[in-house]
Amino acid sequence: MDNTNLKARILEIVPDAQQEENKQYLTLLVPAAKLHELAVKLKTTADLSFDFLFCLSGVDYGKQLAVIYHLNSTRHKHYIVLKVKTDDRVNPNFDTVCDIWRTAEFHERETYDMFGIRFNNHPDLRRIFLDEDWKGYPLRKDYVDEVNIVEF
Amino acid sequence: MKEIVNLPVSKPEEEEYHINMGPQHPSTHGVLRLLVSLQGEIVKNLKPHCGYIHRGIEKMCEKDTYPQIIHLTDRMDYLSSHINNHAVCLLVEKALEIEVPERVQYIRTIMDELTRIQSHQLWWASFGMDLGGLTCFFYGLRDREMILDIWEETTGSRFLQSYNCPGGVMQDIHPNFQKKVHVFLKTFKKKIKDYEKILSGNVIFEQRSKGVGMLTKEDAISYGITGPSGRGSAWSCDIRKTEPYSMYSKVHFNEVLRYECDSYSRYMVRMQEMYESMNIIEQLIDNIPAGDYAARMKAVIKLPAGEYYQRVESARGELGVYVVSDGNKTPYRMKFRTPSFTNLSVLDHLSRDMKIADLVAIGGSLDLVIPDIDR
Amino acid sequence: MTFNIYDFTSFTTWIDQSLNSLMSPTLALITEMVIIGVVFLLFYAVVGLFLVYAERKVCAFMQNRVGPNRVGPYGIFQTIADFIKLLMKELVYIKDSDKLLFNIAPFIVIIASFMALSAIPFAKGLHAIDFDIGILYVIAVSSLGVVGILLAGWSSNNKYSLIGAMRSGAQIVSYELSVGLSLLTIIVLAGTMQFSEIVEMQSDGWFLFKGHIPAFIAFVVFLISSTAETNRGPFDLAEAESELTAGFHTEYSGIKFAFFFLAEYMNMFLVASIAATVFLGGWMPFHISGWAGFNTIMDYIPPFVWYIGKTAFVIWLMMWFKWTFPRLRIDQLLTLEWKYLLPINLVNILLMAFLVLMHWHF
Amino acid sequence: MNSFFKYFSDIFHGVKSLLIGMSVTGRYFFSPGQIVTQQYPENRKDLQMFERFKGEVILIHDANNQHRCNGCGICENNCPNGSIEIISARVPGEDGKPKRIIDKHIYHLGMCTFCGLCVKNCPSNALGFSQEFEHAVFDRSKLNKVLNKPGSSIIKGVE
Repeated sequence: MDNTNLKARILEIVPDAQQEENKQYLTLLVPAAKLHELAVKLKTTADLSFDFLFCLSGVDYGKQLAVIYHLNSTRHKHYIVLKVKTDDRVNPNFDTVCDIWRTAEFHERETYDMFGIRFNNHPDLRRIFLDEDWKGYPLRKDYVDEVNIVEF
Repeated sequence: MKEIVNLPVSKPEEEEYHINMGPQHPSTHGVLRLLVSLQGEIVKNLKPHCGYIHRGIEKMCEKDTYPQIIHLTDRMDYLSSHINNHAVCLLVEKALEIEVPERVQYIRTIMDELTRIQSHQLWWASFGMDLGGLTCFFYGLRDREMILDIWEETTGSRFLQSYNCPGGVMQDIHPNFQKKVHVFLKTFKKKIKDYEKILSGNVIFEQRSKGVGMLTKEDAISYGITGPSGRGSAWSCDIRKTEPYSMYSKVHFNEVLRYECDSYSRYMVRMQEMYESMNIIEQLIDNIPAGDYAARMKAVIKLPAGEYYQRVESARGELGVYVVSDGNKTPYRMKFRTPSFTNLSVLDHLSRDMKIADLVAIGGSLDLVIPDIDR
Repeated sequence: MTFNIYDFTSFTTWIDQSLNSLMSPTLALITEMVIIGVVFLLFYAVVGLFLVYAERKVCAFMQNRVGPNRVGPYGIFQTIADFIKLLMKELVYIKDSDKLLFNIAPFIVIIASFMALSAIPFAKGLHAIDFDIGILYVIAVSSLGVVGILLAGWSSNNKYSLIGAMRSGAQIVSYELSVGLSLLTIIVLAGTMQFSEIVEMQSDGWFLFKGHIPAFIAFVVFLISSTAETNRGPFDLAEAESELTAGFHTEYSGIKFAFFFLAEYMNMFLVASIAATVFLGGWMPFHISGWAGFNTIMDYIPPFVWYIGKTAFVIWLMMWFKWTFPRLRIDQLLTLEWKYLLPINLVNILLMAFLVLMHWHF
Repeated sequence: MNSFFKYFSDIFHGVKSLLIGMSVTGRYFFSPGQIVTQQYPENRKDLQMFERFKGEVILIHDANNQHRCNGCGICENNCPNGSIEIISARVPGEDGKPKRIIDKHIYHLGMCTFCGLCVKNCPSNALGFSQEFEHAVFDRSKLNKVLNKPGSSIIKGVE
C-alpha cells in the first residue's frame, strides 16, 4: 500500500491524526488517547498488518515529550511512523503497546528510564539501565548533572 | 541498589530459588546480570538486569558533531564497528543528499562483510566455549586475527576503527589490502571446514542445540528478533535485501533462512552467512573502481531540520539510527535501535522450562554483545 | 642386594628384611608404612604437578598455541610457580558455610584418590598392597571422592556449588556402574581380581588383544565412563565453567582449591593406570607370541617405563576428549549412561562370557 | 525393528562425528608448525607495526626540531573527548604585528579514543600517529604529554 492509501486508511480509524513532514516515512501525529486502539487495528487489519515495531524512541521536544513508533509490515513491506506527544512534563503517560508488539516491553522501559514517560498497563515498568534510586531522567533536555556531564 | 536488597525470597513450597548469573559470569560475555528463578535445574523465570556499562552514548551524541559521533558508535557493538559507523554515515549522507563515490561504496561494503565474518568468527568461538568446547575459542580467535591485521594495515586500528566518516572513509585502502583479503579468503575457506568438523556435525553439539530455544516466526517478529537469530526462525529480515544500501543491491548473495527455529538453526544461519559474506567480498574485491575515497563535505556538517531514520544490517541484526535534527551541527536527539537490546528481550521467553545449560546455549545462540545492549 | 630395574622384588624384600633385622616386626611394619606413605606423597605431588603441566601443553598444542613457556625452559616450572602462588593465597572463609565440612571436603577428595593409588602395580615387585580383590578395592575407594565433592558443594553455601555437587552425585552414581561392569568384562576373561595376576596373565598378549571385540568395547566404555567419573570434559558438569562458574569448588581458594585441582589430575592418573593395567598389560612389555626376537627387544625396556608410557597414552586420550568436545547436558549425560553404555556393557559381558566358554579368545 | 536399527545407527553416527572432531584437534596437536602465537617480548626487536597504526598522536618534528603547528586549535575543536589542549602565545612577528605561535600542545593520551579526527582535520598536516604502542605507565599524569619538543619552532612558510 502506498503512503497516500495508508494515510487514508489511518484517517478512517483516527480522523484527527495529523501528517508531519518527513521525506522518508509517512509520519502521523496521533492523539495519545487513540494510540492503543490504532495500534491494535494496525496490527490486526489484514491489509495493514504492521507486525514489526522496529523502533520505539522517546524524544524531548522542549515543551513536549513524545514517543515515536516506527512500524513495518513484514508482509506488505510498507512503513509508517506514529508519533504521540504530551505537554505534561511532570507525569507524562501513554498507553503501552507491548501487548501488541512484545518488543515494546524493553523499549518502553528504556523510554521510561531515560524520559520518565510512563506507559499504562506495562507489565514490568522499572528502570532498565539506571539504578532504581536514580534522580531525574537523563535524556530530557532539562536534566542537570553537575558531576557527570562536563561542559566544554 | 534497591533491587539487590529486595531480592525475591524463595518460597519453600514452590521449591524455587534464585541465582544471579552475572554481572561476573563466564557465559554472559560481559556485565549482563540475569536473575534466574530455578526449580532444580529448570529455569522458571528470568529477569535480565542491564546497565552495568551504560555510558549514555545517546546523551553524549547530543553534544557531538556528526563526525565526532562516529567514534562513539564504534563502542556500542564493538564487534561490528564498521557497520555502526556505516549506519551513521549513511544517515548523514541521506539527510544531506550526498552521493558518495562508488569506490567508497565498494570499500564500505567489503569492510562491512569483513566485519560480519569476524563477528561471526568470534561468536562461533564464544558459542563453542559456552557449550564447553574450549578449543573452538582459540580457533575462532586465530582466524579472526587475519581480518584484524587487514584492518590494522588499512585503518590503523584493530578493533575500534572509526574508519568511515560522513562522505567517505578516513583514508584510502592500503595497497596491500586486496592481496591480503584474497589470502584471507583462501585460508579461511579451508579453516571453516574445521569449524564444521569440530562443532556443526558433532553429536554432542547437535543434542545440545537442536530443539533448544524454539522461537517461532510470529514470536520473532513480535519480539523484533532480527539478524541471524531472526533468520534462524525463517523470518526474512535481512536489511541488505529489503532496503539495500551501498553495494548490496548490485551483488548477488542469498539471504540465509533456516526453518528449524531452534538454536541449531541460528547457528547454521551464521555459519552459512560467513560463506555468503565471503561470496560478496569475492564479487567486489577485484572490481574496486578508482576514484576519490571521500566525497567533498562542508567543514561543518549541519543536517537540515527534520527526522531521519537509517536501518542497516549489523552482524547481530537490524541497527537503526534515528536522528531528530534542529538544523544545528549537533543532533537534537539521537537514538540507536541496537539489535542486541531487542534480542535480549526474548531470552526470558526462550529459556522458560529449559535447563541452565540450555540457557547458556540460548544466550550464546542469540549472540548478545553487552555494550550493544547498554549503549 | 641387587638392584634391578626389571624386577623390584629383591629390592623390596631387602628393605623388608633389613628393617626386620633392625627392629621388632610391628615397628618394621609401621616404618614400612611411613616409607611407603612418604614415597606416595612425593609421587603424588610430582605426578599431579606434571599432569597439570602436561594438560596445559597438550591443550595448547591442540589449540594452536604454545602453552606455558615463561617459567623455566619450555615452562616446565610453571606448575610449581602456580602451586607456590596457591600456597600463599588467602583461604577465604564463607559466611554461613558449614566450616567443618567445608574444611574436610578437599581432604576427603584427596584421600580417596590417595588410597586407590596403593593398589596399583607400578612395576614388577613395586606394588604397595597386592589385594586379591584389587579391582574391587580400587573401584570402591575411588568412588569415595564423590562424598568430598558433595560435601564441598553442600557446605559452601553457594547455589552454584550445590548444583554442581548434585550433578556430580547423579553422574558418579550412574557411571560407577559402567566402570564396574566394563572391568567385570575383563575379570570374566582373567578369572581373577588380583592386579598382579592380571598383569602376569598378559605376558603373552594384552587383554585388549586377547579378548578382541568384547575387550575393545569394554575398553571404550571404560574410557568414556572413567572420564565421566573423574569429572573431566566433556563430562565436567560438576565444574561446568560456563554454566556454574566453577561448580563445587567455586568458593574454595588457596591450598584447598589446589587439593581439588590435584585430586582431579590424580584421579585421571588413577583411572588411566587402571586402564593400562587391566586392558593394556600394566608394566608388561608388548609381546607378540612367536616373535622371540621382537619380544626380547621389548623386554629391554624397563617395566616402569612401560607402565608410565601406557598410562600417559590413556591420559593423553582423555585430554584429547576434553579439548575437542563440547559439554553434555545433565539429562544427556544420564541418557548416555542408562540408554547406551549400560545395555551395551551388559550384552558385552554376556559376549565375553560366551567367548571364554568357547575358548575363542587368544 | 526400525527403532532397533536407529539405536545402532545413532551410535555409529555419533561415534563417527566425534572421531571427525578429534581428527581436527589431533591434526593440530601433531603439527606444531602451525602455531600462530607471537612471542611478544622476545620479538620486540623485529616487531614491525603497520605504518598507519594509531599508536599515539604526535606532532611531527623534522631533523631541525621544527614542526608545522601554528596553534590554530582546529584539532582541539575536532577532538570529541577534549584530549587536546592548545596553549598558544603571541610573539611579535617579523613585520612587527603580534603573531600566534604554539606554546604548548598538550595531549591527554588517557582520554584519547584514536578516532583520528585531529590528524585528518589538521590544515597544515602537523599531526600524525606514531607506531608506539607500549603506553603503560605507573602514574596517570605521565599520560598527559606535551607534543611540541622543547626549543622547537615552526617551519617557515607554514603559517
